[in-house]
Amino acid sequence: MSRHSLETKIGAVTLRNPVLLASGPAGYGLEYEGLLDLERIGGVVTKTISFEPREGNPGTRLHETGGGLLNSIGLENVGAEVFFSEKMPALVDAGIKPVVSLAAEDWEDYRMLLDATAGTVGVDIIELNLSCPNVERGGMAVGTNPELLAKYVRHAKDTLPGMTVLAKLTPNVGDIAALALAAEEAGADGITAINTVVGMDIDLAARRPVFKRIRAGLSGPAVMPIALDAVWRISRTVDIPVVGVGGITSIADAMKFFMAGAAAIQVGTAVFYDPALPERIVETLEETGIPGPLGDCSRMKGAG
Amino acid sequence: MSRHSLETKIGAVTLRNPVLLASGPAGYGLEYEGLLDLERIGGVVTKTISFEPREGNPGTRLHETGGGLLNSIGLENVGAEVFFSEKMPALVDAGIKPVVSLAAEDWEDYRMLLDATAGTVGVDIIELNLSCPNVERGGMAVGTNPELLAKYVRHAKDTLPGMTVLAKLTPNVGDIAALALAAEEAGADGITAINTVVGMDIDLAARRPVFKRIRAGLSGPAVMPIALDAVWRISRTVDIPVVGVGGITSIADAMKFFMAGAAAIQVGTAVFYDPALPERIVETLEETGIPGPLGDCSRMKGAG
Amino acid sequence: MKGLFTGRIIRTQRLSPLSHLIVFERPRGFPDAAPGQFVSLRITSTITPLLRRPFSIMDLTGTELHLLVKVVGKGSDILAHSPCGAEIDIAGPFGGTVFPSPEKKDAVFVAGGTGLAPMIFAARTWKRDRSLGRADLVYGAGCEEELLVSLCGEDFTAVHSATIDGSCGFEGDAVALLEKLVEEGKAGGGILYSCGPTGMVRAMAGRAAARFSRHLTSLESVMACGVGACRGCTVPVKTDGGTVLRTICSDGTVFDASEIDWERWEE
Amino acid sequence: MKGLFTGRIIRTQRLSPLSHLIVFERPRGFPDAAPGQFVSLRITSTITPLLRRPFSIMDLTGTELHLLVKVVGKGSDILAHSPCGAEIDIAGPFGGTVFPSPEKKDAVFVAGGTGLAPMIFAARTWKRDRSLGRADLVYGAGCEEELLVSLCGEDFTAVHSATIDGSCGFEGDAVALLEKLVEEGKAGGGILYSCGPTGMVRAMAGRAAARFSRHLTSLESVMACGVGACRGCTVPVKTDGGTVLRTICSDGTVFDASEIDWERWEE
Ligand SMILES: Cc1cc2nc3c(=O)[nH]c(=O)nc-3n(C[C@H](O)[C@H](O)[C@H](O)COP(=O)(O)OP(=O)(O)OC[C@H]3O[C@@H](n4cnc5c(N)ncnc54)[C@H](O)[C@@H]3O)c2cc1C
Ligand SMILES: Cc1cc2nc3c(=O)[nH]c(=O)nc-3n(C[C@H](O)[C@H](O)[C@H](O)COP(=O)(O)OP(=O)(O)OC[C@H]3O[C@@H](n4cnc5c(N)ncnc54)[C@H](O)[C@@H]3O)c2cc1C
Ligand SMILES: Cc1cc2nc3c(=O)[nH]c(=O)nc-3n(C[C@H](O)[C@H](O)[C@H](O)COP(=O)(O)O)c2cc1C
Ligand SMILES: Cc1cc2nc3c(=O)[nH]c(=O)nc-3n(C[C@H](O)[C@H](O)[C@H](O)COP(=O)(O)O)c2cc1C
Ligand code: FES
Ligand code: FES
Repeated sequence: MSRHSLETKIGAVTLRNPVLLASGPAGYGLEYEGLLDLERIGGVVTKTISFEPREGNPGTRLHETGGGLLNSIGLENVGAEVFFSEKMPALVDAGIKPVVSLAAEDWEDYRMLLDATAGTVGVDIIELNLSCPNVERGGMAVGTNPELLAKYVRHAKDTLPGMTVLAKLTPNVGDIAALALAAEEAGADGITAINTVVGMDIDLAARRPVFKRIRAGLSGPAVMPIALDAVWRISRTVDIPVVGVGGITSIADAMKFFMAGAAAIQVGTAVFYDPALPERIVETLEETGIPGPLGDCSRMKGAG
Repeated sequence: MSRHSLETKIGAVTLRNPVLLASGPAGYGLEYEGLLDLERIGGVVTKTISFEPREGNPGTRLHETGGGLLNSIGLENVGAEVFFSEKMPALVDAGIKPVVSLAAEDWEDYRMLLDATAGTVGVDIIELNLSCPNVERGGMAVGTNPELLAKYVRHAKDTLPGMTVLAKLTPNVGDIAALALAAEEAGADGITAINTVVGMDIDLAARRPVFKRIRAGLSGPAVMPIALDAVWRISRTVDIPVVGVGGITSIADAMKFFMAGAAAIQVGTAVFYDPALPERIVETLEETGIPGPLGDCSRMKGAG
Repeated sequence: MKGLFTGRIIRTQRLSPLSHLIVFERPRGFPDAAPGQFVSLRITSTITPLLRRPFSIMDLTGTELHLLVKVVGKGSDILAHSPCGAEIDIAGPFGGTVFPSPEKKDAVFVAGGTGLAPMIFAARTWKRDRSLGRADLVYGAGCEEELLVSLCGEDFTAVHSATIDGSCGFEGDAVALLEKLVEEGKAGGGILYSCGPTGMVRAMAGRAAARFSRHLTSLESVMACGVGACRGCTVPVKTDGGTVLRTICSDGTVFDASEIDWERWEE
Repeated sequence: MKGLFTGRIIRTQRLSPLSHLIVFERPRGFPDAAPGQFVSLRITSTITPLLRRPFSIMDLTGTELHLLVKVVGKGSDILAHSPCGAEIDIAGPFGGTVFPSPEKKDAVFVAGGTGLAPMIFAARTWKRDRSLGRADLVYGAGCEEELLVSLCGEDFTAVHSATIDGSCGFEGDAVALLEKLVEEGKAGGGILYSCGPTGMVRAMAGRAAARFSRHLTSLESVMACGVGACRGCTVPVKTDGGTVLRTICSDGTVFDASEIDWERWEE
């Protein structure tokens, strides 16, 4: 039987297929050796790096909720230098396509990080994690403000000519499609949606919040309807490709994201419990082809 | 053993206990006869009514997701006249405390609805459902705009002197605490949080969104961390009581809401599968008392 | 009056690759029920599945409650494979309208798939109280394997079977077979009782049913509360002025098919 | 090299009201493992529990994989009550550091609760390769019922038991008992091996352990990936410059207790 080609173009980059590991759960890619065949998937969005190494958050970092996972890792990462000199080359050597995820605490940090990225051979696609708290904005995420978001995206496009830039959005806003539009207008080559949803939990016995930082990020099956809605709306608002992520737990879930309008998908939390899922999705896509997006069933209206 | 008194004061009203049924799942209250002892609970927030009767949305109205339920009922209701002349008196006769939930499509509707409410004996507490799409706002919910929300709350307080007014907020905003503050400043006696989270799902076989209106409202265990976070933040922002709702599925969940700062709680989706839960929560509270709110563990910071 | 009960499984039988007979001990205090009523089961105490699952009562004796369960997803799968002795949370009986017994004793039943369950309950109930004479069952399933003839052999005077793939009996669905029987003068008059996929009932309502005095059908829908509170299972019913929405769970499950506004009913 | 396997349960034994021995057929191709390593089980294919659950390897023979499972929540409950024949998704073996065998053959093991499992694996492994001489187990549990003496009777030269409620053996926890033994000159020197609740290891690290040449401990934490990718299970480890975060799942599970920055480790 003839197998479908799954090559997927985003900006100037062609991925061998549209199935990626999401930033964070994917680590620096090689940790899953033996559990998942990384050469079979379209690429790995590496753990978000900042310019300097970061320790992340103290206290409990993971906590399961009904159908979901709260995490408060807090962007622990090795920093740009170690990442570009050690982690990335190892990934590339192993035949894996890295999508480099970047974040910054403030503008100065951001500029240095982009400069470090500019100097690195082999990086042709980055994902800007615009969901992390920003110092200048009093801890608010860059991704909640259209002007700031546009400024960040534009600077990446200016500093890194030819680089394919994905803007990863947070769902913790009133209208995620408006932010996607701001990113597109600022020159983003694609939108990744969604990052985690803000949530919290309480440790009953200890009578305190589970997390030191109190609020954490919700992922997994619980957020899948929220992510699918975001992808649906964004893909009807912008013309650039949308990369769908949030709660994908089965092949069926992946298909739904393509139908909602995603050009590619990422698997995050599910990799923890079902590391073979990304490969199974690729195999199914090879047999069936990538499902086309649904038509515009009706004008968008509010929910009841 | 001595039983704790659970009397709970909200505005000018004293509830026999702080455990309510949430608007929507509760219907008009009496439908659950035989399944749950309504006299044991603090009250029933009746299905949101509008001035005129409404048919609600066409097509599929319910759909299960991972740990959650999407609904697109679309505010089907009998209208103010039938509600106040038939449904409410029946509830009161059965010894049940009604909290009357109100919503309007536009300002004119809203004024008529409040006038109809003003003329009714026996209503001393209402919940304004500010989460439904509003015609004047191009389908956006009143509850997403602080000025509009304040205008609605203020008008209710002006039209209904002495009435206890709860403002029920939607989580589909960037900062729900800011909206709670707007409601408090406009005179609300309490805040109910949260209404459903916007989400969607796709019917793979039919290749179309599950719901005619595409977007629907997510409830159940999946949204519990989101609701708990909202209650935590709102109760640290306003001085009026907060009524917590969203994903309460167990006695432990209910306790967490009180610890997060809720003065009362509502059970929605869980009533469908575990109608005895509200009573069990009341029984436990009678034995243990209502858990006090947690201290301000630390300053609020963004999630990682 | 409806209530919450715990039912213990005392017998199970695999009837086909997908269909299972599950027999519960009738819970103490479980009320009497009539054909067209259903129970709603909380299949696990975890959140998968989250909602209760509705199943028609296939039989209710002094000591037993019978359900016919077809595996179509997670909930039905867990239920169908629950071991004897398992205790399951059962709410019910739900349903505000039921099938009335036939006026002139003879009746034609049309069942598609697990729509068989309420038809069996009707036939058994009315045989017990002697209100049923000749009982013809027109029964369709996807293929021979899913045709549960062993289950209904004794309850009907004649079973007319149809399979979509033609592997057994008439090739086609129950509606086409009913039409054939009507054309051949082998069925018609009296009340037509039906239960099955909405598509089947819809097709029948417009055509074959015209040859019967009434067509009463037990409808299905995704449900949450089961008691008329959530308005999740509505169906448009014609009235003088236009249409009103009725709930399948509490205004039904039994409706006069001619009163349903099929055009406005989009599932 | 770690991998994904399917394990079939071939034997289970209820050891106490809460603790169960679960024996899997060693999956084909399952790699050899060493004391301190663990496996991570996907207990159901539903979303409750969502994440895999980590369990220390208690024994791994040519044909069997033994786990000690204490019921503390949904996942352990389902696992502990899975029937023989059940097939469960097992990932592993995980863990980048393991317990080295004792330098001078004699060893003292301290176990709290299910921390017993890796201690048993160590004792059995080293007995098999003759690297273990006298083996003292200091073992604490909440009450007599949860003291699994039947399980470990043969693996150690002596078992010194403690129960919090004093229902059996020493009244107090394993740390207090260890201190008593040390004071009495009945334990000390060589490597101290431990596994148990973090509170226990923490208490021990500061006190009794000082009388041993090293204190190696297998740590626990909530985990997601199990392979060092998610950074969810970190522990601060002292270095020259200050502290670095190490993952328990892949930089551990075994750490030198003196290198852990206990003050900075807030769970
Ligand atoms: C009044 C009534 C009587 C019924 N009687 C029987 C019966 O006697 N025997 C029988 O096998 N089935 C019967 N059903 C259908 C049965 O309820 C569904 O097959 C079951 O709920 C599916 O659950 P699941 O978890 O296995 O499937 P899911 O994985 O949830 O879904 C599989 C399919 O079932 C549909 N479905 C899901 N939830 C419901 C629900 N709450 N109500 C109806 N459909 C649903 C979905 O739309 C989907 O198409 C009846 C349904 C109703 C409303
Ligand atoms: C390396 C390692 C080895 C372990 N070895 C054993 C063993 O041999 N025998 C044994 O019975 N237990 C062992 N545990 C603990 C075991 O993993 C937990 O008891 C189990 O995951 C609880 O799952 P649950 O669904 O039953 O409980 P939950 O309902 O999820 O939670 C109950 C308690 O367990 C804790 N817990 C939840 N998830 C995890 C997790 N992924 N890791 C650790 N703790 C968690 C929670 O914080 C909570 O306090 C080990 C843990 C680790 C990290
Ligand atoms: C433990 C964990 C760590 C994460 N770290 C990052 C990160 O560093 N950068 C980022 O952009 N997203 C991060 N995410 C978010 C995921 O990439 C993804 O957007 C989100 O989890 C939703 O997808 P999922 O439900 O498939 O996990 C993290 C998620 C988890 C669970
Ligand atoms: C079927 C259904 C109908 C609902 N209808 C209303 C409504 O009419 N008015 C309202 O304010 N909230 C409505 N809600 C929202 C609930 O009151 C509640 O805010 C939300 O479901 C979260 O709580 P839960 O997770 O406990 O259900 C509805 C929820 C469901 C599931
Ligand atoms: S299922 Fe709730 S009204 Fe019918
Ligand atoms: S569990 Fe993911 S790093 Fe240890």
